[in-house]
Amino acid sequence: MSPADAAADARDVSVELGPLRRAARWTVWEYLFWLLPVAAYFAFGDSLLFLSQIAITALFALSLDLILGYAGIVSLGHAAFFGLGAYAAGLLAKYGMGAPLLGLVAAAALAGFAGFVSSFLLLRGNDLTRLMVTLGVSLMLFELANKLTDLTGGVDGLQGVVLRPLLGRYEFDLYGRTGYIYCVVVLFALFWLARRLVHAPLGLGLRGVRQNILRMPALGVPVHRRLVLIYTVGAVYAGVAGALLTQTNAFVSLDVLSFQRSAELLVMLVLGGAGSLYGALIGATVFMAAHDLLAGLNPQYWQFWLGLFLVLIVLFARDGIMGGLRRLQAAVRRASRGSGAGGPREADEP
Amino acid sequence: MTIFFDGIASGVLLFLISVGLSVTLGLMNFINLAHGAFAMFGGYACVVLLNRYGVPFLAALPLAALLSALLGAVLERVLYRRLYRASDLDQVLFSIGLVFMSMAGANYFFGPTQQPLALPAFLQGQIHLPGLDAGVYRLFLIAVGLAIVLLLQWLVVRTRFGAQLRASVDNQRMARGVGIDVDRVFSLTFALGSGLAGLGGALGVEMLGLDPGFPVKYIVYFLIVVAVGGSGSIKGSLIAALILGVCDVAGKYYVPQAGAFVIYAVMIVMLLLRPQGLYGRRAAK
Amino acid sequence: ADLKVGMVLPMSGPFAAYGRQILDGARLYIAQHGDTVAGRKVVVLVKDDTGVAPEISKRDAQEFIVKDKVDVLAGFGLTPSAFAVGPLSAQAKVPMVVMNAATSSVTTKSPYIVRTSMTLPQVTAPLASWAAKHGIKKVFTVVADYGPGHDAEKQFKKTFTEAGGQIVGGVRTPVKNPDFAPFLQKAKDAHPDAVFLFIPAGEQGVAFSKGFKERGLDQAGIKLIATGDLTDEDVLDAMGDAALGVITSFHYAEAHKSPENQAYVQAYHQAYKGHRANFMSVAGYDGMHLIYDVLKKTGGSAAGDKFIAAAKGDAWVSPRGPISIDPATRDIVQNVYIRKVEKVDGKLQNVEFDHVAAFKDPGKQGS
Amino acid sequence: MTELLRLEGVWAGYGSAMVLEDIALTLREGASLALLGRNGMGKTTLLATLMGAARLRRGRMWLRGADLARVPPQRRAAAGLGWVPQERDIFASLTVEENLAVAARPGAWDLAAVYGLFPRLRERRGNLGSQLSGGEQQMLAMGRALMLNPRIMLLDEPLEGLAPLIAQELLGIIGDMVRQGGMSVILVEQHARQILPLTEMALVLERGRVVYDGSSAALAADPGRLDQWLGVAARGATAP
Amino acid sequence: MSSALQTRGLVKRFGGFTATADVSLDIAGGARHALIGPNGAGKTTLVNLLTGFLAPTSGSVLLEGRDVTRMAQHVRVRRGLARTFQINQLFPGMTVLESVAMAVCERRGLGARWWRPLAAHADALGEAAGLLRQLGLMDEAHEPTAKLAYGRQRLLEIALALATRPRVLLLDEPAAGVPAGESRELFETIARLPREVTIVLIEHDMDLVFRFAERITVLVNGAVLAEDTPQSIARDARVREVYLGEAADD
Ligand SMILES: Nc1ncnc2c1ncn2[C@@H]1O[C@H](COP(=O)(O)OP(=O)(O)OP(=O)(O)O)[C@@H](O)[C@H]1O
Ligand SMILES: Nc1ncnc2c1ncn2[C@@H]1O[C@H](COP(=O)(O)OP(=O)(O)OP(=O)(O)O)[C@@H](O)[C@H]1O
Ligand SMILES: [Mg+2]
Ligand SMILES: [Mg+2]
Repeated sequence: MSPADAAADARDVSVELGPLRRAARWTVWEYLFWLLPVAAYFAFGDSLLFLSQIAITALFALSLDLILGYAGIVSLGHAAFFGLGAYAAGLLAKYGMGAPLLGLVAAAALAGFAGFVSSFLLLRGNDLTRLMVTLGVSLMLFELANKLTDLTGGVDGLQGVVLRPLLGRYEFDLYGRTGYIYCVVVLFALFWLARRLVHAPLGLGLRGVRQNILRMPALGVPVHRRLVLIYTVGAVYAGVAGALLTQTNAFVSLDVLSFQRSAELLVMLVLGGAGSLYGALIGATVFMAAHDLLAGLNPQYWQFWLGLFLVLIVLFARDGIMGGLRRLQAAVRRASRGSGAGGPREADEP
Repeated sequence: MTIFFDGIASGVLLFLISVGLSVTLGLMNFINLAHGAFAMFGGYACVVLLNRYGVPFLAALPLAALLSALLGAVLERVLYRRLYRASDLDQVLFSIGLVFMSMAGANYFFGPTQQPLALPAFLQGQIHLPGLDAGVYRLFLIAVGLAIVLLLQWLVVRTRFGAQLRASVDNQRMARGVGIDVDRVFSLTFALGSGLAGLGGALGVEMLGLDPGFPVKYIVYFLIVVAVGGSGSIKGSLIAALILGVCDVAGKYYVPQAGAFVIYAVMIVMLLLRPQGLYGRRAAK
Repeated sequence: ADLKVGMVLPMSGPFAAYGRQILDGARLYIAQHGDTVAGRKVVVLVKDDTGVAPEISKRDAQEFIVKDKVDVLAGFGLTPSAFAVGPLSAQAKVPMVVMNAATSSVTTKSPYIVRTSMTLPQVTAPLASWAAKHGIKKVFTVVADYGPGHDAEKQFKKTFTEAGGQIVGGVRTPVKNPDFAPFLQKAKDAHPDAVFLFIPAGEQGVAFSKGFKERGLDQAGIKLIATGDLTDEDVLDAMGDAALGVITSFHYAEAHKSPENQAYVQAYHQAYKGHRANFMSVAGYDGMHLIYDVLKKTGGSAAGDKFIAAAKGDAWVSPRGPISIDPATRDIVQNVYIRKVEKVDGKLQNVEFDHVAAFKDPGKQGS
Repeated sequence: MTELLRLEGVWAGYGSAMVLEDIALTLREGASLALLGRNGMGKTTLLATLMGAARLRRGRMWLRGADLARVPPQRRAAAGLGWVPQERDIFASLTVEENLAVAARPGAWDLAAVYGLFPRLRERRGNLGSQLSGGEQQMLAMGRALMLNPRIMLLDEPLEGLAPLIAQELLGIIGDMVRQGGMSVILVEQHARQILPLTEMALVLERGRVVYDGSSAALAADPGRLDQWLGVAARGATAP
Repeated sequence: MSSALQTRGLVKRFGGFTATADVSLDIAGGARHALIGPNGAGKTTLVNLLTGFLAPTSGSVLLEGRDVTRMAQHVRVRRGLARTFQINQLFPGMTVLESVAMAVCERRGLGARWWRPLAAHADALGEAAGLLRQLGLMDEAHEPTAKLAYGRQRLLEIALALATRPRVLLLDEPAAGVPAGESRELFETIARLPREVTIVLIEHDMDLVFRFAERITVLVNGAVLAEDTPQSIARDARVREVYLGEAADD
């Protein structure tokens, strides 16, 4: 026992834990939220391929949220892991190992390994530096995949991806029913894990890293190890998302590694609001839906309207949609209580 | 020797199209990913002036810069100003939104195709010296680049305006407290950054082409230069651009198989060696 | 019921010009020939796939099939889109008219695919033969470092060396490339008779040909030869006088001399002010022509098997010259022309001076 | 003597939160005021309101007869206010010398005079603001305000973090400024006993309201009230 | 008693400027040691060198007899060396309890646990709550740090350091910005720490220093000018000349 133990012996187990417990508990809103994909299955049965792509992108955004929203690592190259996962699953399926779950595991392993290795490049430097290093890594990977045409098919894409039925039983059908259910189940499972993670001490420590990375070592936190860990986890998630895309499309194209994909992902996450998990899901959904809707209405100039939408969001709802919702919620609560406190709880510093 | 010269010219071109960002991102700390949109605006302004109004090239360049600066000043007044205090991520989202709008706008007004640009005869061709074939336009770029560096270096480092700008970025409230007109300083600086972007865009049309995809096509290069040079350092940007240009050109000439990798590899290595950039004086926010 | 044609095209992003041109061509055909064929009203639906984003192409096509219940899929600006949608067409037995996507193997991805554009080997091989025959002994190749570039390089080398020519060197240039100086210098230092070029049309083509002149390669007696997409009428004006003298091989030129083309070009210019007719627009035009032909033959049915059976062997005179659909491969058979960029009435044009008639895609002979 | 600064019925705060309520005060040309109160009572907020950095909700302020509320924040320095904020707010990416010169206005206080007062700053003149020790930052904040050659110095706990020797010197300087009457001073301090002897007037804030407005000497002589408002009596005679 | 913290010939240069000039210190276990000196003398720099926040140009640091010069900050913390910062280094978006619980979890080796929610780690939370009670921060346990008044934030700064259960604690001007009344309470809390805990204090308020310290080191221009008992330091003419002035007159 260290000498200072005596000081802490004035333990007080009776501290009020209500707020902490509440933060970790599932709320009604969350249950309702997860009913949406179920409802969508019945409401939009004609667009299931699109819906599964939303689910995949949401998972991808979730993976970025883990590293950006919780650990504060800005990345403009997250597509690297997405792409690795996509190719891993695609190549396996091309060479006869088309069992979907096997593809997921392989993609997770490969992307995770790459994330682990590249995370060591990110330990020093400021945001801009990290942005550029992640970007550089992913661009080099892109060029590599582009050059290795024999392996990857280059810009023409990887063909001959043949998938076995899911669990040996469910074929991927033209309507995309199997694919959709598959994607949503994987998304939910991984979300659930991520949710546990961020409410556990690890998640708390990561928020600490994001808010004040200088102070953390002085509390005995091995910051580097934490960054490596979460970056690897993020890469695994991204890899799984990539594999899902391959499996629902039966095709891999070079653009899984593209800069545009990374950049768009960042936009989606920021749009939804970083650091709340749900922001990632909402951001991906809203962005893709808006994109699809606008492109449908105005195939040539939809970009203008999408851009306008983003600009307006920033002008009128800081911290993305989740930030806006939180402020709305706080306002409603204040109004209903007459007055009083209750600002946004997770108001991390800018 | 010719390769070295080409590398320098290529570096100066990189510098010219990025220096505006070095001002808005580096000095003002605004993550202005819409930099390329201002550059594109300058490019279109130059092309329109040349082709539609027959303005001579040497006059069209400063005019394009001026128009871009005006556009920058207006947008600063109505939009950017509200976002100085927003988080980095909000600034990213906002400026990407502007990029989308500008791309669609350019598509609407000018169509999706490349814009033609004919240089005046005296800027075409090569000068042949012993051991060196120097493109005239490349020489011209180098001259303009040097002029800009000297001008900016003087403005930012030697004048009180530069100090006032940095003070305003560091702490707006206090800058007002000591009597600095922060709004004016920001407007002027943003206009300067936009003007430089416009000038870079106009100068770049000849070598980079011009179509509505311009703002995203070269965004990576802008960012590389600023990151490697160090936020807020004009000198750093120039040196970074030169190193990148020379490495890129030499790499492509001598090891063409690795052509695409050279610039990224150089960037990553330099950033690992100097995480704050060559002349980085502080973390970007 | 209406005949729904679902077109998947890049309407935004870097390839937006392609999408617009293909669509313009297709719409021009409908405008000229009435919007009813075999008793069915033709309705064109368009979805934007933003360029190289096969998952979007696939989802667009899937929604066309299951939601809009289209009869025919059409468009496809880029190869990956066509590849991604191919299996869908096979699974749903929906005919798919490819109006650009130029990689040779596209038509093998579904038995219901038919192509009205061209293939890359198809326009590359004739250039190599022509060069070998016309005093060009040594060639330096410059191709973009990606699949199509590799294919073009391979095809050119093969045909050219078989015809007795010699490749004195070559480089593959990065797909994103702001400066061609080192490659041009390398080409110049190799002292070839000609440089064979294959890079994405657009700013790269413009930059390359400008650099070619600036660096004095033309004065050194080096010719620039390329596939015709380099001097596509759509970018030709942006290239300016730097393009003069470039020799290309291609299946269509705005300046092609035939009554069909004259009528076509005139109608096109009238319908779309300020735009030039090019190979993209013709592919869309001919694609629509094929659909009309087939429906007349089948009496209004667009069922996959019937459609393809009727399409096989279909032949007509297009603005580009006589063309037909190869019954074996469902690919297009057409004349390939050798052209040179010249000024005609103050406008840059690809002027044809030689051709190979009824040329089939050599890419499929090998496989 | 002429009136320099007058506040009437001032209510102010941040955003929608009100911190100051109904403040009134008058300051003659050349006079000095001790602004006292416990933590969080609104001292800093009052200075911030004068500088335009907090929101004036109600009431009026005049500086030499001119309506201060109409002067935008960036003009208040020119109007004669020199501010040494509590958190120092040094410009981190400017060197010491640039910090001093960036907004200097002509007058008795120039670089040489400030360096004379704080020789330490001369030694560190090339350092960036972010590379200064805590105390050096405090000196720099003071020097920067002096370089504006203001009519009123607003000093928010200027002695905090200064070594005792420097603190004594600075107190001396402030005393001189007050005595010579060239510059007026509003001085916020935790250590009331140190500054009451230097100032003529004192103002005590409690929960954003004025609870004492009168002569410093009278307040210093009233340990009971000092203890009640400021909790300083217990410090006894050991105060430095 | 054996020494808790030692330095040997410690030097730190920033470019051409020497902030720490050949400092050799020996601080005994359980000491109540104060570090004083003029502004810019290098006190904060010395703390930064001791904790590994800065790497020395030359020289070494020994913690309880073992050379830790090359050790990362967090390893030193795990070996019992903690500090507070002159300028608050807190987590503005976290509540007070969360901040302290985070530090406690880390010390208990729970920092990488990712399965059970924080609320389920009752022991750690209990300990964190104990610390808050000890520093009188219990009422604000669930307040976000950003909303705390400055003085309260200084207390949290200390609570975080205590959460690592240090055997050596370095306090850099803990009372700066804390009003007179509260700073006294603060020092009483510090004084109540177990005797075995070695405490090194930097402070410009001589009143507090002389009341608290048993030994004092005076730094000037990066070098040690004197080290002695408070009484002798107060009488030392050199110290009076460069630092104290009349402040030591009692
Ligand atoms: N930026 C701010 N936003 C909202 N409230 C604030 C802000 N700054 C201060 N306050 C609140 O205003 C009140 C007065 O604060 P002020 O800083 O004026 O006190 P003070 O008397 O200067 O205290 P101290 O002695 O600690 O410096 C406090 O309750 C504080 O919480
Ligand atoms: N990064 C740096 N670069 C250059 N000089 C520095 C740097 N950091 C500190 N200094 C200088 O080192 C000297 C020592 O600073 P330090 O913060 O240790 O002083 P201190 O004794 O804590 O003073 P104070 O009592 O004012 O807090 C100062 O003069 C400071 O200007
Ligand atoms: Mg205050
Ligand atoms: Mg210090």
